[in-house]
Amino acid sequence: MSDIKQKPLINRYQTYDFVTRGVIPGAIDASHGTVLYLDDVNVSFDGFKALNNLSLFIDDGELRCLIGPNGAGKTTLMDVITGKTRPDSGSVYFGQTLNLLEMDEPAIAQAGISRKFQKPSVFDNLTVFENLELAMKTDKGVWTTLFAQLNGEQLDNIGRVLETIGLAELYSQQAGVLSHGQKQWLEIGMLLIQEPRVMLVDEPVAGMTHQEIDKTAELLLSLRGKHSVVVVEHDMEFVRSIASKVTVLHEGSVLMEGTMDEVQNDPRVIQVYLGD
Amino acid sequence: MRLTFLENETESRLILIALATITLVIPLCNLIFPAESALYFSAYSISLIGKYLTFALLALSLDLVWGYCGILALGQGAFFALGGYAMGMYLMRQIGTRGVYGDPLLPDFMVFLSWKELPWYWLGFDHFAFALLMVVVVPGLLAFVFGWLAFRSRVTGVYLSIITQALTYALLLAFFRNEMGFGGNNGLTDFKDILGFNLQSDAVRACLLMTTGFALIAAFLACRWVVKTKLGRVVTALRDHESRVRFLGYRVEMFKLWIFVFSAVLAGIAGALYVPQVGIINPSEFSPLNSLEIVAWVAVGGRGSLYGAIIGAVMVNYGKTVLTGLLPEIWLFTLGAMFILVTVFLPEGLAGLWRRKRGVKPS
Amino acid sequence: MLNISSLNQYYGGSHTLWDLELDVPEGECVCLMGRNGVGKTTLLKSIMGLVPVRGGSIMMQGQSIAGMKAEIRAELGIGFVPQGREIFSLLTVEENLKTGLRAASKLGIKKIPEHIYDMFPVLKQMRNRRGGDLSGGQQQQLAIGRALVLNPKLLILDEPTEGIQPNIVSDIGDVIMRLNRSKGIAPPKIAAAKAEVHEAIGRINRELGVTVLLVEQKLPFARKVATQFCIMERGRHVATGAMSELSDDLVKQYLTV
Amino acid sequence: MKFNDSLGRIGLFFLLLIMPLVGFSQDVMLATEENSVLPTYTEALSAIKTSSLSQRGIAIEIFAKFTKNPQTVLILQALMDGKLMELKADGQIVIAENNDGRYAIFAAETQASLGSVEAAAIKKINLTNRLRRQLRSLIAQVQLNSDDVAIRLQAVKEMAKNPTSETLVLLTNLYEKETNPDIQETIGLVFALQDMDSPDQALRLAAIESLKYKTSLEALNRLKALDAQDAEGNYIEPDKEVRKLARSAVAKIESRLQLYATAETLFFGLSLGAVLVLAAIGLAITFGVMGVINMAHGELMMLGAYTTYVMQQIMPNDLGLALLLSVPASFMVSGIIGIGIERGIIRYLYGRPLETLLATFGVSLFLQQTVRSVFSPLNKSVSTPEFMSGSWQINDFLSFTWNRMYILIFCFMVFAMLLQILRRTRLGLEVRAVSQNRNMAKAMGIPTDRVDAMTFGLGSGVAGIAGVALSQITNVGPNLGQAYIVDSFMVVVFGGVGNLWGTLVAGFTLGIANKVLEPYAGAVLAKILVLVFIILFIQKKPRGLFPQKGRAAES
Amino acid sequence: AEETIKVGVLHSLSGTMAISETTLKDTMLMLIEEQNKKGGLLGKKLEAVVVDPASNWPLFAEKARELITKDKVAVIFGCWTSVSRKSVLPVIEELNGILFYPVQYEGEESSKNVFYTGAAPNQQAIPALDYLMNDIKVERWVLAGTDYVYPRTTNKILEAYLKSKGVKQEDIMINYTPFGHSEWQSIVSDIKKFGSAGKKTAVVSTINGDANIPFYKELGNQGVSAEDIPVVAFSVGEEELSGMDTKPLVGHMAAWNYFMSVDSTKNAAFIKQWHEFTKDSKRVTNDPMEAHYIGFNMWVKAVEKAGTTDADAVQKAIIGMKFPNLTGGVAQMLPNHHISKPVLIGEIQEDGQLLTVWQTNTLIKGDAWSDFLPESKPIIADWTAPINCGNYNTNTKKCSGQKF
Ligand SMILES: Nc1ncnc2c1ncn2[C@@H]1O[C@H](COP(=O)(O)OP(=O)(O)OP(=O)(O)O)[C@@H](O)[C@H]1O
Ligand SMILES: Nc1ncnc2c1ncn2[C@@H]1O[C@H](COP(=O)(O)OP(=O)(O)OP(=O)(O)O)[C@@H](O)[C@H]1O
Ligand SMILES: CC(C)C[C@H](N)C(=O)O
Ligand SMILES: [Mg+2]
Ligand SMILES: [Mg+2]
Repeated sequence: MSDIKQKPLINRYQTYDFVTRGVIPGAIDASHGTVLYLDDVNVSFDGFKALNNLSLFIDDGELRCLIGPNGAGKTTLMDVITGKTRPDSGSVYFGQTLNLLEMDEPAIAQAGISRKFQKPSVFDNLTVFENLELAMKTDKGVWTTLFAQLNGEQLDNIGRVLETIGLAELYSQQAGVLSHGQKQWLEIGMLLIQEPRVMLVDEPVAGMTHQEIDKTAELLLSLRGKHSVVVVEHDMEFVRSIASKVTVLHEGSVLMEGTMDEVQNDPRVIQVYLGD
Repeated sequence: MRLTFLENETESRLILIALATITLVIPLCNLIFPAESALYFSAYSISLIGKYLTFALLALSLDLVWGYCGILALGQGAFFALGGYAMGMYLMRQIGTRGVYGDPLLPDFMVFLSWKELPWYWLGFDHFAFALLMVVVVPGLLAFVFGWLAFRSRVTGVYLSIITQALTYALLLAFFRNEMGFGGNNGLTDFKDILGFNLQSDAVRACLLMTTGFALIAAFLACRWVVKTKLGRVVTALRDHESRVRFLGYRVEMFKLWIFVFSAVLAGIAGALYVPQVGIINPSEFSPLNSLEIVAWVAVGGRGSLYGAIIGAVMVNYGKTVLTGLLPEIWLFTLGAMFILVTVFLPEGLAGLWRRKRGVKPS
Repeated sequence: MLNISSLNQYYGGSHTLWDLELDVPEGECVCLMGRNGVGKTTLLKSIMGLVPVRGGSIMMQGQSIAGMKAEIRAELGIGFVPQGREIFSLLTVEENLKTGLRAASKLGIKKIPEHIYDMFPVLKQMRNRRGGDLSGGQQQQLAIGRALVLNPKLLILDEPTEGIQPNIVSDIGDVIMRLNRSKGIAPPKIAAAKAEVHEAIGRINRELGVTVLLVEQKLPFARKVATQFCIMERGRHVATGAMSELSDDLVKQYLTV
Repeated sequence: MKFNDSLGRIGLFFLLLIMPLVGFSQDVMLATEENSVLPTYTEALSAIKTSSLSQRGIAIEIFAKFTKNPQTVLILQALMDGKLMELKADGQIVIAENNDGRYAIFAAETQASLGSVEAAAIKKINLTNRLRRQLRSLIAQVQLNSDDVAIRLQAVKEMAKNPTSETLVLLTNLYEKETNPDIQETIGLVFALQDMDSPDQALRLAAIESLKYKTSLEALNRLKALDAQDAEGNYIEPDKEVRKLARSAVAKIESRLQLYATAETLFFGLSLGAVLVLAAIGLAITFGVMGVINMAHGELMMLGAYTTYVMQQIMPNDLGLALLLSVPASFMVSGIIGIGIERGIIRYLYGRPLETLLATFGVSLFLQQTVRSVFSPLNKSVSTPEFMSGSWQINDFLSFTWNRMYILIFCFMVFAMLLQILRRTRLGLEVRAVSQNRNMAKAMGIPTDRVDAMTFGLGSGVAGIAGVALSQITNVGPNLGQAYIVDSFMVVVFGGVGNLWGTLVAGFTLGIANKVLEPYAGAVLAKILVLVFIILFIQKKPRGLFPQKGRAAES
Repeated sequence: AEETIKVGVLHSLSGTMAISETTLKDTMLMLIEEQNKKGGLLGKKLEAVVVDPASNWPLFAEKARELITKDKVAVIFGCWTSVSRKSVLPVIEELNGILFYPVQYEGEESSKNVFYTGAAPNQQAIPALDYLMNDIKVERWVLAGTDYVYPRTTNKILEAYLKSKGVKQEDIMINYTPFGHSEWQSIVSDIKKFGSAGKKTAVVSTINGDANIPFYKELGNQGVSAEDIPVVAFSVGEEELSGMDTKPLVGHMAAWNYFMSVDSTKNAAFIKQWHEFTKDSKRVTNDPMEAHYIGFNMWVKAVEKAGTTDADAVQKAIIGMKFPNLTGGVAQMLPNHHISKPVLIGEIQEDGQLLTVWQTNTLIKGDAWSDFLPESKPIIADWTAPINCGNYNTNTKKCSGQKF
């Protein structure tokens, strides 16, 4: 873990010029090294502020852990990024050019942001294989889908992922009958096969055994560099095993950001989150 | 790696064989054998079977949206009726001067209510090709506009069901109005011929039955193909978990729209085949109760299985024919009881019964 | 408290639980362990009466409950915290808690016991919010609180710490332990708790001495909370013992992938 | 024979009467008196039963001249009320009171009780519109001198309809001694209207001036007529000043009318809304809360309506009470049948909401046909009790019909009751819990079976109650249910499933929208427009008027 | 079994129209039973074949075909709504069957295979207007109807008729409502306003079926009495009244060709027979029942005359056939396949009966093609030689169209 190069903290109070420059649609431009920009985002539900002037920046290829008390707004943050929830104010960019607030869920997903949900959501009536097939990265238009045929490479891909998530034997099972943990894995598999630029992973190891947790950690670490990964998890051991940089959310804003050690020893974090 | 799916091969094959037999053999029997022969099928049976097959096609179309895409459309009858009207208008124009007033242009019902000229939307229907086009375009277009609005706004579940019902109800009221120029309550009747052939001749009837049979087979194969493609799986997935599909990058509304329009077109074709065989099209086809009945056929047959829809439609309607003649006073009891028993004891309809018999695990 | 013997369970045609034996002695906290998909949840649901079982017996305090409806089992004093929380999402937090009042009223409990709010202050704070709007962790707390309204003799928890922030996890551990052990427990360590509340909880606790059946994947937590363990493997029960006897070998054999 | 004799004399008497019926005047009366062929009281009475309708008119006119006999007006009233009958056996004229199928009869002339007879033994003396009108004014003339103010007012109003020189004299006489302001006002109006025909310009102007403040249809028509032109374009009223004043008076009255028209439309909308809400509210429970797509809802309403019918059959003499008792009775009938449906069928279908549609569709067919077999396919006649008929006449232009008023109030009562049940009782909480997560509800000790049965019973019972209301405005027949089922679903969905308030607001919104559109578009198009409106509205608010928002709704 | 002559009965026993049609089925069963008691027909018994077309119009056609081809019935008595008749028509014509249609309708039809025993517009609507105009002195007219073909056509005819009598456009109010309309408040209020202009006003109602009850209730509640604004209806008869609370209806009128209340020995016998047959002394009789009664008996006589049930022979034999009405007078089957009928106007009484207040002196001949519609004026129907056509154009001297 020591070989992870530590990057300096980003100054959250600086306003980057791309935010003010207006939108240029097109490919993801991460030339500044940052893939996800959230600036001054506010979300409230019936007066309750779930996100409060939140600013967060995710680097290209980075593996970021997001922790924070229950209800701090982690899931809401992912909802904002994936287009499920529209913030009251603030800006959210993918790369320097894609304004996520102007895109809907499928567009965001196609642009390369995928997500694993907190509560495992797989398609109960489809088999494990078909679940992966649907998630797979391809053209997702209606007509292409209608005439889509799996080619060898894609089949291999699915096979590989099936191995990775340990469901190779169950590939023809309907996903509905899987146990909780198996569904978690399947959903991770669906995430992998989308080959996204950014992965948002909400509580991946809930309901997994130790060994599986380790395996997940391994998996996530192996993705580093190729994908930017944002992981939300309450399992500190797990977080410790993967984290390079940790962001702590509290009451809708960033409480602190730093290495695991910094975070663990921060009195505020201990008070609101970790406990002694 | 073989992919499994809801549809089962054996049953599909059986139903195809059955359909092919009906389509080819029965009309031939009607034409070849003399009326006394045991193998003879009367014109009555022919038109009856023809009607069942159009209903089967209609049920098939509903099963696609409801069984596979989860859209409980309570207005499927509207598309059916529109297709029927398009065909009816063609048949009306075919009457020419043979109407009772002998007006070369205006249908009878317009003449005695002093219409002076043909409304614009009747133009072109004297061409068979144009009418055929309209048979698919009109229901398709309506489904497209309606679906586009509804799916884009993410109207789902019962909300969608009820507005489809509102749609067909509104059309019912509209078509009832004499001023609409579709014959009001009486609808369009008294057709003479189609493509110059007398509608009441045995050969034409047999042909119509064959056409319907082929249309049904084609539609069945097409639907089967659709549900087996990846699109079919996307649609099944979004039936169960719509928002998740969206997060995978699929434009859910487009998929729904595609299925919805496709199904509306099938329903329209069914309507167009229905009209020349029963000889009348009138607004009651738009009635919400009719659309509800279609749902009942599909449910009886087995929602989510294409052959089930076909079996359901044929069974229920055959039952209706027999019972309304046999037990005219109490047949509704039988029908009602059948609906209740099927739902309670055969959760997956007749298709489920079949599946269970064969020991296939229910999904 | 709870004795299960030769229990079999099928989902349609697939055999999930095989001649299962389980013994939860009164006052103990038994932790049920096993890999994903071995049937832990299924077993708990069987005990609760939410899935049909075939054969075998389930005895609660000497009384056979196998054929009883779930709601009767709840009245008999089985509280259930399911996996995945299963909150009534359109009911407010308070209403969620109130759902247990019918069964609880048999025990003379007419309104939501205050100690539940004390244990999970966030529930009080979000009392009028709909359950479904809560964050995952908040929902988990609600689920536990809800089960406690029934004032259960036997509390069944299916992975109760899933998705819960660390400090609350340890609080939950404390709660479980407190509910479970009538005596000899260190004073509760709830951040916001006050002395008199502790007193009250302590009293309830002493009177109750809730027996706990727990499914838990997190070993440290399990070790801390439970007094006994029971390991399952492919729908069968394979090992039992006091928590202290849970060896690394066993862990390696049955809990690792 | 005496009987024939008197008929003969009356026949002779008729010969003398070659005059319009209504304009029967005093002089003739005098003339006939002198003529000494005047019939006796008994003869005059028995002449009424002549089989010719036109002769009956003359006979009544003659009979009514016996004003001194107090029995006369009673007999006329009985004739008006359809209680005057002829005994088939001996031709005697009697007053008959219906008494549970048998009739208690009294000799018309003497009031002497003659015991009771079967319906078949008597024959009603029929009336036509013409005779009724005639009778009414005859009775009014007598009642003009009644001591009862209400009766007097009624009589004055009746006479004001078609004032003749004769009645004007009577009214003038009354006016002089009358103390009641309402009656004075009414007579004053008659006089003012009379004055408008006066040749004296000042009198005409004064009359118009006073009419300006009256909310009278008659006044309005007359004022408008002043401004009318004949075929050649000449004004019928030659006086310019009168015309001008009349025009301004018309404008004044019509501006008030606008207000009344709005109030009226609103009332119509609300009362339609009330019906929609009543029809939908049971469904808001079975469908909205429990998630059962209950196609038999309409039939449960139908059962409520039939219960009302049966109740009225049981107590034909207490229609009002029967109606009141029908409310609990229908609740029980529909409720119990609802519970039967739930226990017998629906409970096997929880978790399969779409299938409930099919099963309940089956149930609805079944119930319909049952009713056809038991009660025949014909509509049944449910009477409207006295207190629900007629309207609350605020003025000539604005009146609220009582049945609609009661239904409106009833609707609010039912709504409030249900709201309380769902909000405040344990059942309310439990049913919501059960519908959201059946298994978890069980695990919390909620007896789901009982809750389901109770709730479905409640929803069905409320449908039954709605049926009672519907029996007062529409057909009680096997098709009643089908007529309302589509609308009911529309209302529940438009309001937002699972929200009782939504159902209320939706019902009233649709009701008012319909009634506002109707004058412009006609009833048919209005209905179509409302449907289109619903379709478009749902695009804007895909989950109805009061949607469940947020995360909670999605999971 | 012995050979029988089958008689098809094609009336809805379920669905929306069961309300009206079930009675007609019973009537047919009664008539057939009676005929069998008299020894049947041509030495054979009659056998009723009852089917239920379930108020479903295409099903009418299907069932008609079933009756003719499968059951081989000699004749069909059936249909109520015009659309069901229109649906059956091509089938009957194709298979050369015979249909007796017993309900008043909009006219504009005459088929070789159909006998119209109900009233054509000139046998119901026009005389009613005459009565209102001449006897009641009505000057302002509300034509209210359900929005479909029968009311539209009838009203068109009536409008033309009124205009021909010098009634001005502004004195005619036309209003259409949907089927089953139950919210009459605004319309009744409008009628009230329309009728308060100082001229005598009447409503001519072609409102059909279930919409009637709420309509009359609303009239009653808004205080519109028959004395002020009478309503004369063409589809409210004794049977409909038996299902209504008649209080608000008293004095309103109906125009028919038969009333149960008419005092005649034939009628009394018919009513008695009906009560015995239904075992219900409260059951009422009505106009379409009489139509079936006449139709059936004419058919019986025609079969006897022709000596066969063969359709062509019967069709030929029945024209000119006479049979006494229940209310007096003798109905005759006209060459246009309609019959001659008396027209009665009755006022509704509290007991649900109609009291005759006016009656035509002679029988009116049913007119298939209205003289008040410009397009149909020149058309006549005559199924006897030499014309032998249902739509003969007297101008062009041709059988217009090809319908013969
Ligand atoms: N639709 C909503 N209506 C009301 N409150 C909401 C809604 N959605 C979220 N919240 C509230 O917003 C806050 C943040 O929720 P969020 O799910 O983002 O938390 P989280 O950080 O993911 O917590 P956890 O770790 O427990 O999953 C919570 O207090 C939650 O109750
Ligand atoms: N409703 C169901 N129908 C059919 N099979 C099921 C059903 N629910 C669970 N199963 C199967 O039963 C087995 C046991 O599942 P269960 O949920 O009890 O596992 P678990 O031990 O709780 O696993 P986890 O730790 O992942 O929660 C699994 O293989 C699962 O696939
Ligand atoms: C007036 C109705 C009772 C019958 C009429 N022939 C119709 O179409 O529908
Ligand atoms: Mg979360
Ligand atoms: Mg589990």
